[in-house]
Amino acid sequence: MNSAIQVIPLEWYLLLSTVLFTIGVLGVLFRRNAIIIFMSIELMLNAVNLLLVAFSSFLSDSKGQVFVFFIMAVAAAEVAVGLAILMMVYRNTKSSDINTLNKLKW
Amino acid sequence: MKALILLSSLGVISLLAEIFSFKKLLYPLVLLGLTVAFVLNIGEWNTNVTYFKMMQFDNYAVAFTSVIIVVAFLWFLMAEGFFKDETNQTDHYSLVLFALVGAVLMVSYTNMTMLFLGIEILSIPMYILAGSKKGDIQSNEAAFKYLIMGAFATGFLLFGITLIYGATGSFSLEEIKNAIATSVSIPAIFYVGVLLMLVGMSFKVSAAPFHFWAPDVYQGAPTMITAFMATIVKTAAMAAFVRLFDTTFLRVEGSWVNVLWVMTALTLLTGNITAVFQTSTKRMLAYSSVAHAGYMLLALLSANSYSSPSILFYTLAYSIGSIATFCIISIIANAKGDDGIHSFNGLAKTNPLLAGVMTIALLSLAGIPPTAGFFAKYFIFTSVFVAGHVGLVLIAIVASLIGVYYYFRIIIAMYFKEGNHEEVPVDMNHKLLLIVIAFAIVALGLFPDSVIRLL
Amino acid sequence: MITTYLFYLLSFLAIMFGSMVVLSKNPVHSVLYLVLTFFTIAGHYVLLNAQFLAAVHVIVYAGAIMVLFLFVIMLLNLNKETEPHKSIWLKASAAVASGSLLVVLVGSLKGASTIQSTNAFNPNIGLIENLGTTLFRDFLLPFEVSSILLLAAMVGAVMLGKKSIK
Amino acid sequence: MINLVGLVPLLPLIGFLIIGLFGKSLSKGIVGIIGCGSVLAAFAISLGIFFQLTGQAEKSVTIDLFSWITAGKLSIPFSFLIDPLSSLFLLIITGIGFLIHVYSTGYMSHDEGFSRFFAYLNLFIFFMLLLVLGSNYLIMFVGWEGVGLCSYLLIGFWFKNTAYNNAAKKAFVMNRIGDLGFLLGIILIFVTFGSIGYHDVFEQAKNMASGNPVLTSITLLLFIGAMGKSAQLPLYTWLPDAMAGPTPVSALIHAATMVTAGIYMVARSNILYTLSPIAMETVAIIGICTALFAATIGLAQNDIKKVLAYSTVSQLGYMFLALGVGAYTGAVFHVMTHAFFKALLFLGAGSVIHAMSGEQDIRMMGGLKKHLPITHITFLLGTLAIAGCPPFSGFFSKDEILANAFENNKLLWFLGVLGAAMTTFYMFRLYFLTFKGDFRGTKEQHHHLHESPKSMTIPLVILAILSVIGGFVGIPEVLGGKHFLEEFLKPVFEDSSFRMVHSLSHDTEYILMGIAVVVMAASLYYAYAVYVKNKTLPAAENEELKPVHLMVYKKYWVDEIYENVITKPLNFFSDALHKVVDNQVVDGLVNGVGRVVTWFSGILRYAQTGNIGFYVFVMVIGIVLILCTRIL
Amino acid sequence: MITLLLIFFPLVAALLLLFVKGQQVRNMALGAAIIEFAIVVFALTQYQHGNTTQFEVNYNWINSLGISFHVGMDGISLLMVLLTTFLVPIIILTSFNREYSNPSYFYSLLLAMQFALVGVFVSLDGFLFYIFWELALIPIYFICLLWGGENRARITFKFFVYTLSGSLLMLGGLIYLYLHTSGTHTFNIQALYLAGQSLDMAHQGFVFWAMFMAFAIKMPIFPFHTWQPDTYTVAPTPGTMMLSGIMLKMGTYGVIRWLLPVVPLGVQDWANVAIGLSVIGIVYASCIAIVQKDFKRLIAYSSIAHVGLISAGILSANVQGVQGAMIQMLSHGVNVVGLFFIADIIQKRFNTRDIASLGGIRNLNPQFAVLFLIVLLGSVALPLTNGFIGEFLLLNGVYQFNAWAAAFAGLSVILGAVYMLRSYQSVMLGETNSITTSFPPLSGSEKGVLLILCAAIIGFGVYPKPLLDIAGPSVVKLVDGVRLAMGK
Repeated sequence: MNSAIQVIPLEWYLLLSTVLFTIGVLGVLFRRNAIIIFMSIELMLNAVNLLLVAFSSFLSDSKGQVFVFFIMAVAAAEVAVGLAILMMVYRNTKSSDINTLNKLKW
Repeated sequence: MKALILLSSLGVISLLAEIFSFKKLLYPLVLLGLTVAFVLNIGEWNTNVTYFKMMQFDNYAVAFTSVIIVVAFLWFLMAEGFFKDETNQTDHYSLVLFALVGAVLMVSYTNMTMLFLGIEILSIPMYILAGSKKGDIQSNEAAFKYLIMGAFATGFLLFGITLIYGATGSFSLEEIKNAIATSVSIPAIFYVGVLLMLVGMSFKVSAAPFHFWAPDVYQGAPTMITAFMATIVKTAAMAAFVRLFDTTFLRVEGSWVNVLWVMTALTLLTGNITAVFQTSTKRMLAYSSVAHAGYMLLALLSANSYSSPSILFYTLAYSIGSIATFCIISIIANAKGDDGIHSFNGLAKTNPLLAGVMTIALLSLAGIPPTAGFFAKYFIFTSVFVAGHVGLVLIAIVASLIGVYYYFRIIIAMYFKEGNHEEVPVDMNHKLLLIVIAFAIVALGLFPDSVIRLL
Repeated sequence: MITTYLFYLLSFLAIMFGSMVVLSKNPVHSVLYLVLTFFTIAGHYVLLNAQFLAAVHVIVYAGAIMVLFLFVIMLLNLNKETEPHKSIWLKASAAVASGSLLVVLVGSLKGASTIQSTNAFNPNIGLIENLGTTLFRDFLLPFEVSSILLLAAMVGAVMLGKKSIK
Repeated sequence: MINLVGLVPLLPLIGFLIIGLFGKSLSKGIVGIIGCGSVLAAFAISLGIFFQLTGQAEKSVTIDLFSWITAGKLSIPFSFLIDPLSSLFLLIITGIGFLIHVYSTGYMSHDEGFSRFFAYLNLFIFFMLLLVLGSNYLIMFVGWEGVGLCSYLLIGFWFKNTAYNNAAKKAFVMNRIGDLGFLLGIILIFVTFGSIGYHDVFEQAKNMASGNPVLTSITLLLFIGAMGKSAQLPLYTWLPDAMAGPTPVSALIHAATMVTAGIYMVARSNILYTLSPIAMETVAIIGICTALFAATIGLAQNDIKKVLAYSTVSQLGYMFLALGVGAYTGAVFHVMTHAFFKALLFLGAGSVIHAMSGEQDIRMMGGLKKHLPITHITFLLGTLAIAGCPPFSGFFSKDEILANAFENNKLLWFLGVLGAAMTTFYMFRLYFLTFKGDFRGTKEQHHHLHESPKSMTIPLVILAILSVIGGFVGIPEVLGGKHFLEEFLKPVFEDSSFRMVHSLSHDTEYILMGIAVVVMAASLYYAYAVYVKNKTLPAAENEELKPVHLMVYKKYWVDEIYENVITKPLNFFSDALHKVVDNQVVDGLVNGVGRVVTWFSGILRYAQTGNIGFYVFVMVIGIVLILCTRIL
Repeated sequence: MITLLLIFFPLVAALLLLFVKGQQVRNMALGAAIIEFAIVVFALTQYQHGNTTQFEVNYNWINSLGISFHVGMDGISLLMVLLTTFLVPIIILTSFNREYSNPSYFYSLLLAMQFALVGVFVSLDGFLFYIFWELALIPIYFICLLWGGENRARITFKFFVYTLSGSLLMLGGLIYLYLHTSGTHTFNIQALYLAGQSLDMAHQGFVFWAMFMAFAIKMPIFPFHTWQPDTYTVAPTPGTMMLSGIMLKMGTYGVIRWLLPVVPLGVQDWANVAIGLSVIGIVYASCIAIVQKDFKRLIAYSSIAHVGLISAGILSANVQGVQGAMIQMLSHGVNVVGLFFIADIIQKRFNTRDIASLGGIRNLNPQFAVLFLIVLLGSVALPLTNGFIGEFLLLNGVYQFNAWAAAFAGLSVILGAVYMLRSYQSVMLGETNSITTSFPPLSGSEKGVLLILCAAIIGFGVYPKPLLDIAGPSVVKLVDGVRLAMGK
């Protein structure tokens, strides 16, 4: 089986990643539930990962794929910390709605 | 590099302190460690060693690392109480030290990977520390906002890195630079990548319109952490920003300079103007820190031989000034239970020392001679002038004037308004710290050459 | 050809599941859709000859991170459709904003075809051997450094997660 | 003696300093001696100078004292110029000044401000001497403003009285209006000639074409100064008000000396004026207008000093008429004779007032002849002199002016004669109402009437003698005399002499003289008929007057007009400037900037909603905009 | 070395004073100020008359930016330093009138201000000049803020920001010039002159406005003056005197030293507007002074009028104008200090400065009335007082620029007399009233100050030559250079 990058133009991957990335952005904008927002951010990161892999294949360069590992590591760390913070917030507010967190303003 | 290793080790050692119960020793140990790190770091001056083509301790990196370590040292002097009161003392120590590691990475990277990791290593402890007052809903909110916004911005930063990788086939600054220098036609995605990285970095330095997190987070986070964010984080981010844009992306200046121009103007004005109305001093300083990011962006924008030295000097001047103000604010807020401007009423009568140092620090932040802040602004203005952005200079002047307005509100409160005539108790070491900083501010103002010459 | 079709299919699924993540009302459903999205992305990885990465991806994301999410949702008892909805205006403006983001991104990303690969095509770069070499030679330093990151995150998560004992 | 000229102003200055600094601890006698003595000594030196000057060929001597102001090529020495004109004025000033000092020792003897008065007088003499002695325009200006200051101080001498203070202020300010013109004139002189020394300026001016616009500007500017100081239309209103000061002051400053400074200045600059016909015409017209205008007002005034004041204004007008028609000698001549008789009249009036315990309204007087014999006689002589009755001094000087005016323009002459007629009428009206008829004052005043002490009458007598014989220094050639004065002043007016060609035939001159005398006599008789024969009295304060009479009595409402046209609008304007422009507009703009920033800050901070969704939203919008730069 | 001593002696004294407790500090401050004055007198004896810069000291300061600690004095500087050091002891002496809280801070700030002012006048480096310029602002701000009157927080703040905005623009101008210096950039005054003169007219115009704004605000020139009456009124009297007597001269000095020779073409190009504003300001402020009720405000407005003339004279760029400005700066310094002191004496005794409610003081204390009158006459520029020399020369200078401007400016001669005499009459003359019942005799320090000032007023009016000679050659040299560059 050929690598997809040999038959699919790079633009398509670019487009696909962009769409996925935008869906992630949309999720952040659209939702009030903090968990979903976190998930949307994960989606954004995955879109980036996908693009990296595509570039990596296209350029026949393994650095891109290695970079994905770092992104995964960071994503994992962020999620861990994020969920910890969310738990903490939940303990105090009994809500995961981001709109309840607007004491700091003006 | 030695400093980096030392700092990482210190971080790990502090984790062990709980287990092997030498918590009491930790504080002096950290101070000692920072001192040693400073010395080690200075030792790398002019060596210009590159490590794994991932980071390079050129003079730029050494200078900024020194600034970071010095400020961190002062910060630790100020923040002793912050650790003492905590149950998770050792965790805090290690998180702060890890953050410092991230900061050092950010000033010395030569590869996007290191930049990315540096940013994250700096950011993640900051997310946590911002929320370290677990029961305090404001602290929760700060951490939460910081995290979500930070992760969101990281997404864009990564997207940018990816696009640049796609266009040049490399993460190394050197190679990217070569690629765009040799390339006949630079692919469009490269420019988009640059702009997206610009967004990501602007977020980190809290430039408008990506600054919204800053005031809220600064206000909500524990004061000491705010001080850390306002000084070390900002310094590191600025240094990283310059390292990226004023060297690697300098060739494609045309694609980002106008954008940055507008953002700088916006940052200067938004930060300063919004600060005017604040009553909480902490929040006011948060806005002011946004504004200061604007000044530093000016130097970044001018992208000439003045940029690096002026940012170095600016970060130093701004950081020590901020440390002093945050220290005093926390003392006052602790004593009076409120960090509103009115808490400062009559301070000149009850605590002349605090008022005096605060005045010097504020004058420095406002950029009045002969303080360090003035020279900082002066160098920046010069660099912008050289770059020919006269319009921005005018905006910056207007912004500075507005800045004077809110800084002086505190001065006026201290010297003019009647307070409750109760002296605020101040620790001896805080007093010492403040005096040292006051002298440093004036000394830097009188002999700025010592720092400027470095770069 | 099959590769092409697979690409279209996986792309379609990825976008659809991705949208479902954002649009489903129940957080648990979102998590499940996200897992599905991850699988489609893993499929893409395979298509791109990044087999090792695909495996890691599934393990880390679907196996670890998403479980963490589910765990938290269950722990916090968020599996109901309790989320108050944003007003229609906010939703519309969110849609417009992300829509325009999409437009400008796509618009400005034109011309990727000018990118030339300097290396000859090598189907093996995604193999563990190649990756390992790169990771532990060129990227050794970041690799080490990321340990600090993970350590910091761990310490932090623990610190925040545990009840404060006074 | 000329080398001692420095002492002339110095002595009064020393007198001023001694009296000013130690006056409190000195007795009135000593103050009087110092005050009079210093002026007497100055007079003596002046006499010496005068005789030395007449005796020597060199008619113009400059004495350098020290370098005063230097700035680039502008170099102004503090130096004095002795020539016939200044030496003549020295004599007038110190001479009459001395007499008035003596008079003042009597007149002011009961005043608590005795020493202050003498200090001021001495200071005045000092400045007046500077004015005439200076060898350049700036020294003249120093004296010019200095006498203005003394005038201010002396008019407001009784400083508790607000009206007096107002009068003093008015005098100072009005003078300053003129002074500005003078100052600008001096500057223009410097700009034009590169110097302001008389010698340099006149030497250069001589060679300029007649009608040169620069000269016209200079002379007109200088003349503005003269208008202020010498109380010409339209800047004359301060002088009648200046009568608020003690009477010797009116005599010395506001009649004999200071107000003639304008004449001195024009005469000094004669060459400049001669070369600018327009300025000459202006001077003549302003002069004659003032002469007539003031004379008409004088006709209806009831205050003894006011009448004299308007008379002074009128006579000054004559002098300017003389200057304007080129009769510089005539003008100086009239200055001299006027100094004699007007000082005499004022001092006489002072004596009357002294006797009347401060009463100045002639409606309350009458029949003082028998109570104040010396005053009466001297006053009568003064009146005759001013009326131009031959052979009193006024006759000669006025005649010379009228003859010159006739030569120049018949209309000027006619108006001059008309003015002379009015002069005669109001002066005799004054004389008759004061000294003839029955006493109309209160019992108390009547009881108190007495002749003044010797210190006051002796000066009167001396001045009366001078008024009578003073004219003989300038007997016109037509009457077979020799015009000593003209001879004496010749070096000064030499360069302008081409304007002063006497072309009148002797016959014409006789006719003119005759007409003047006849008119004078007729006017005198009319006054006699009205006030002595018919015993008409001026209308009382509450009596209704006919429009014309009222207009003249109210001095054409000039003061009111000035008040409403200048003072009030200025105040209103200033107030508006202050309250509206300065506070609202200018400061409003400044504060507005601050307010806008604050307001904007108040608005802008609401952007910081605290809502994460919003922050992200703005971020996305920002990114979209940034990326737009790539596709646009 | 004398210059260094002159600059730093007050600073050292100021720092030492901080450690002195009690009211005796004022005697020490006075002593320090007198010593400083003595140093200047000594410098005068060492000064060789001529147009050269003497007592020059030049140390490297910030090498990398071409900034050096370069100071020295020519006649112009020396005269300004003389004014400063002459007035400061007098101002300190006037403060003996009142007891100030925290006297050590008060006097320390006064001396610190002197330090900065002297620095401004002797700087030969653009950057150094700017630093001293700004340094002068801080002590006076605190003097006003800590010891001022009603509303001081708002008013002094406005003052601070207003002045600061001007000086930031000036800084912009200086940096611009600095970047146009040839070779290694430097702030050396001569280099800046060359740099400025090498610009074309349009660019000189920009620099002109950038720098002139700073000076115009400091002086202040209409319409940048609105901070001034408020600040003068609200500041404690010694502060007002420092502001009006000396600090204002920073602006005029700046125009002479840092504007005319730097951008001669800019000056030439914009002189119409700048002189126009100055002259409008003269009449404007004079008119407003007429209707002032508060005596201090009246003086404040009169000061605007005076300084407008000075500015117009300088900008006329001829020897008479500039020389007149030099003299008038001195005279104005002396006169305005005298007037403010008189206002203070009156306020101290009657607790009011309202002109209308006073009256008849002359009856109570003729001596005071005479001294007041002399100061007043100096202020209305009567000949043989110091004010006249300057005013004559200035009008002369302006006249050479434009006759109508001079005529219009000359209106101040009239209006000045109007408002000054009006206030004098209202305050001093007439009958006493319920407020002015008694006038405690002048204290020794009061009498001393007024006598010194009056002696200066008359002395320099009669014999201004020494002063004119100090600055004269330098002024001629400077103006010749400027006119040469203007092509005149």
